[in-house]
Amino acid sequence: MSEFEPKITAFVCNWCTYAGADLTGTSRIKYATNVRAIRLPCTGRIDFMLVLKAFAQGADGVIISGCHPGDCHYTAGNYHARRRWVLFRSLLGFVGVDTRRIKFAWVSAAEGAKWADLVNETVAEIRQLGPFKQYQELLALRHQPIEVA
Amino acid sequence: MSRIGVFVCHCGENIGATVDCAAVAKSCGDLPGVVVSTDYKYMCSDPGQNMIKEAIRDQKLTGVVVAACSPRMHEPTFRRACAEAGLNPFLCEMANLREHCSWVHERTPETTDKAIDLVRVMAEKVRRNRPLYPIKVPVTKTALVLGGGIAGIQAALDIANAGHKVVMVEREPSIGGHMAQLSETFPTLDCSQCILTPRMVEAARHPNITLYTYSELESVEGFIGNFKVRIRKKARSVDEKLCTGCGLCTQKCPNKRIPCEFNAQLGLRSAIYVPFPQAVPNKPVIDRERCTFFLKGKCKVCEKVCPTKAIRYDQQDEIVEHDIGAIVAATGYEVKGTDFFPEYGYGKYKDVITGLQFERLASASGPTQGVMKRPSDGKTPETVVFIACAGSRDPAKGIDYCSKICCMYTAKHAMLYKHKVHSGKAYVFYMDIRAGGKMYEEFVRRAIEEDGVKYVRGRVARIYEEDGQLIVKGADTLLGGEPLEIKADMVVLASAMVASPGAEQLAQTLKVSYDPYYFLSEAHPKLKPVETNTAGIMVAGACQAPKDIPESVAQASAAAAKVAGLFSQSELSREPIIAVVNRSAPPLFSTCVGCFLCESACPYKAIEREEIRGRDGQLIKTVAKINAGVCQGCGTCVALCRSKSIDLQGYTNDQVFAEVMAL
Amino acid sequence: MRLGLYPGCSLLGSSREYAESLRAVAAQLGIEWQDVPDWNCCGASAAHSLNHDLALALPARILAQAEKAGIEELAVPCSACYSRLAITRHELLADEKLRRKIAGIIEMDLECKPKVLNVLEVLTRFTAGGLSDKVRQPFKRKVACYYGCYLVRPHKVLKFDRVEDPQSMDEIMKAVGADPIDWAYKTECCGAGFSVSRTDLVAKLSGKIVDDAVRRGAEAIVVACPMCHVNLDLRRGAIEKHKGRQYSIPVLYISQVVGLALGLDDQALGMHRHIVPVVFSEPREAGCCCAGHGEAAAPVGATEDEH
Amino acid sequence: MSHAVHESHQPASLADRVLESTGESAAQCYQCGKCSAGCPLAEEMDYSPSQILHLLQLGTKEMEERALRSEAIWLCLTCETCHSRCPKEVDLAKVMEYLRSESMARGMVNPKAKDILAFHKSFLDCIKYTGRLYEVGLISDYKTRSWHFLQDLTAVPRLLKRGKMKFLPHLIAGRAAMSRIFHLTSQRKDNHE
Repeated sequence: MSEFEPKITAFVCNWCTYAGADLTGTSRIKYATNVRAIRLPCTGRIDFMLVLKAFAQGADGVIISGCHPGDCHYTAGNYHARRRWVLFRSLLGFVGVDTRRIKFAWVSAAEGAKWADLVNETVAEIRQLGPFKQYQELLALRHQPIEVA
Repeated sequence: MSRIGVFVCHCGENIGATVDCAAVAKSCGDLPGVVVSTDYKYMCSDPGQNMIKEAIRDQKLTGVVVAACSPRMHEPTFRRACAEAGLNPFLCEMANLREHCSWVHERTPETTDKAIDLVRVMAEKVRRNRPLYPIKVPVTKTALVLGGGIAGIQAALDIANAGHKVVMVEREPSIGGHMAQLSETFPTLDCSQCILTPRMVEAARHPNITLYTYSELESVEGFIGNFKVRIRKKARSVDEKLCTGCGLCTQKCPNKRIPCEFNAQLGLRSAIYVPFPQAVPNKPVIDRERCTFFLKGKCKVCEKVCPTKAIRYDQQDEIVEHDIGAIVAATGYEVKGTDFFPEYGYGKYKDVITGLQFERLASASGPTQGVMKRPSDGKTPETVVFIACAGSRDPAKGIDYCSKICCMYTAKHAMLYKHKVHSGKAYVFYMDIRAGGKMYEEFVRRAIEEDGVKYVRGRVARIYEEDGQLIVKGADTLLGGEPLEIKADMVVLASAMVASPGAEQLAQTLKVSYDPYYFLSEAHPKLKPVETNTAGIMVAGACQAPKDIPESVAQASAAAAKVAGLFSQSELSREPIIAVVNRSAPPLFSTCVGCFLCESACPYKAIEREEIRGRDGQLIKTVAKINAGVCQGCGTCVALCRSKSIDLQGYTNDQVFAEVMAL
Repeated sequence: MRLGLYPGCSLLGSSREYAESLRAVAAQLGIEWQDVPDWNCCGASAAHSLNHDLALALPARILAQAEKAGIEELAVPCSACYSRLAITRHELLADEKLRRKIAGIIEMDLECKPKVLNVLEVLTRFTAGGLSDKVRQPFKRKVACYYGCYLVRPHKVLKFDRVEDPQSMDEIMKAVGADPIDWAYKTECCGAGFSVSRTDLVAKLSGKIVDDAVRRGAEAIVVACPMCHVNLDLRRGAIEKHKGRQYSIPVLYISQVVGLALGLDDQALGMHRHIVPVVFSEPREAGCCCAGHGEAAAPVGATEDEH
Repeated sequence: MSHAVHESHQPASLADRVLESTGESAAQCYQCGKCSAGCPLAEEMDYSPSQILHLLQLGTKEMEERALRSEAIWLCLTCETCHSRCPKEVDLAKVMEYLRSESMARGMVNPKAKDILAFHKSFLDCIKYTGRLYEVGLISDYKTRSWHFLQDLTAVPRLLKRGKMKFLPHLIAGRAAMSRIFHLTSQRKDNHE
């Protein structure tokens, strides 16, 4: 393996970004294979423990993407997600996680190309940052299996 | 123990050419709980679906993963197939191998690896899926229409004509609303009352409509299809059944010096009064705050003259209750009074009036019988200035929006004035002329070109009185902002249209959201223009935003169509993707600690409070409860819940965390 | 073909070359001119600036004179005259009362029978079917067809060509082998009657026209109006002073260009009468170039400063 | 024209007189400004073409006088560009023409327009006596009126050299008819102050 291939987990809302990623497919726009998308009804549903678990499970980067502000299918879920993200980001920074490993974005159902760009940019950036090892090293110290929440 | 079937679709070449489907099927056969794993050319075809159905029956599957296209495409197809084979449809999930994999990647081993990952994630989820059942909600086929203006009347008539019962509540003693006050309507110059009053009578006489005038909404409980509403019938002090509407009481009432609301304070009325001659119902009410008997304890002239002995001084407010399936809010608007404008004299100049007052001056049924006389001295005004955007589009005054109807009614007013006073001069000060609408632009041009109304582009800075005339200090921006002073005999302010008083309280009673100006919010500005975020509650007319009569009527009919659609079934069936609060055995009852963060986050006001009481009736704890009729399943409450006591069916914490852990 | 002709005052004086070339071309094409007897000035552009009745009465007398002479179609080469005659005819035909009033003023019968034609309409009759048999020396140059105002506006009255980006002159030019350019000032005003009274404004307006034609590679500006010609040619000095640069592009009457293509003699076409000498920087592919008539042809800056 | 009827007992406004005389209604204009945008001389004008119409729309005595005293009405070249593009089909050139004649009749000609007016007058005088335009006569008459004695001094010899100027006027036979035409059309029926 010549190059480090980052593992990216994406949390996307059903109505905008998941549909946008579907459009990327129907438009046959190619992007990196590194991403795995988890479909949720709304970004408001994202418990940020999920993000930590993704890192615990070996993700090198995370994408969180939902409807644009004002376009939320549920009126305001994306605003709640944004507010929580702002808090969560400073917490992550505080504990020493490089917050560049998490991409927070808005991709609408009409933005197929934007989804491809988002994935490619994230992969390129994480590749530069290198593998996310700190979490694994900590876990190794504890020698304990991870429990499912 | 889970018995899961994995079905990998080639989608012809769409997936098969890029992803090694056989390898995916083979690899997934080793996943925990998977008992069948196979691939096929077209899973959505009949043979493909039959393959799934047979496996469900033969292998007694407890879960199905179809690895094919986007769930947004064929999830309903495969869930229906599962249901037909006797498997709860919510035990079927899809892994998106086409839109999210084969179509966006090249044929490489990584692509197949990703496909396997995607299937594994869904397999882990399906292992934790629970059977879910559509939520059935019974529907009471009676609608509540709030407001008896043109929007309310239209909505009520449409629903009633569709064969459903309607309860209509109007705050004032008569229905008709602001439209009843208008002289003529743009752009046709139809007489407003001529087209409105037949509708008022029709609404009052309709066998399906129960009309409560002089009444207000007291409270609303419940949810879509199952509201319980309480209506306060304010005491009219008149027995409506006995009263014949002869009008003797209003003629004989000694207190006739009360500013008349219907005439926008330009005329006077008595203490016992009918708002206007064509009122529906044509039964008087006693204004208890101004009636001499109620104030001083003696008079009772009306009781003495009433031929049917219908006067009831001791009548009390009455509360009536109704079961309601859907609500249409059509509570209308109000206009800002002249006292709102410091620069135009704080309302102290009698000859500075609002557009609504001008309507009464121009109306044949108004205080001057339609003869153009100015309020101060009854003189015919020879020069009239009309000021558009009086308060509207004025962020400094707290009203950023355009009131939408003023451009048109100002053109109409100037036109009506020129028709009545041929020698008069009419000036309109405006910022823009917004005449979007059928025959609207043509109407404005008619006022200018045929009736000689002079339009000056600019906002009036100040008005003051001098020798019985009003000095209007404006500017003409088309001449580079040059000051322009006009000596006017009367000034008409196209004052801003604002939410009706009490709109905020109404919104809170109904649990619908509203904008910073207290206009009720529609669920989606484009695609759900008459629904609100609260299921079963619609909006119509100017309570949602300023709008004219045709738009109000159109929205009212749209709201009625939504109500009729809802009433077309006796039961509502909804997807069970909703939030639930966990329950556990006493003494815990629930892990919910009653912080109600969820309540503040829920965009649908679906969070209720449930009091858990012991056998002795003593309150043990108050926990959150989801109203299944209202919840839309966004899951914001789940992410916010500190004690992890709320979960979202279909996307439970258990399921979603398992998905992440499978990666 | 026999056509009535209203030459107009300019063709006797400042635009003699227009008259000369027109008569020479007409002879080649077989047009027989019948001049309006004892014609008077049409009043353009002073009359309609000051006195509406006069602005109608002067052209009305011309129409009446033509009518008396039995002219059915009246060619009017000057576009200002054409405009006045066509507008007058239109207004009088549309308003019976006005027609009678004006007839009373000129004390003549006034039926407004003669149809008024501009020079492009006349030439198009010959070029529409192609002129190939008569064209001896195709005018293979890039030309800017300048229509000005009066040929196309007011469109409702004249109903000639399209009002924005007209094409008839371009078509005539193509018929004689020229290459009409696409440019932005085809119908912009040159300053018209302000030539004497407000030369400063004429320099400004005509300057834009000359500049655009040069910038887009035209080798000659072609006009059909003496007033336009005066402003673009005689006023070249003022233009150059206003623009702060020099322009050598010559301004030709359409009849001169057609005449050159028909192989007519430069002298007969009055080529020597222009203030801006008719000199082309590059020789045309075929045929002669009409350089150097009478005086030395200095290519640039030949025009003297005015004032 | 309902408003003309309504206000019949009042002295007709300038806009009304324009309408009566030219058929062009200032009220038609909705002030989009397309005329001013396309007018070749708008930037030279004290009031742009659309503003002239606006002054008529406002219709007060002061505004009307401003229009009549403006330089803009004299700068109008009657090129009809405005009219050809006007969405409301107002023939502004006709309106300008009317305003010029009323401005002259009421002695309100803008001082800056004196050269333009002098030229027009010289022009008309010239054809009044000869029947046709006599360029030498026109230029000398104009110079006398405008006091621009030196203007075009260099142009004359060049014109002469090219045979473009003649010292003697063409005299048409119908000179009596011409002078009658001038006489009859100069009797204006308007009798405003």
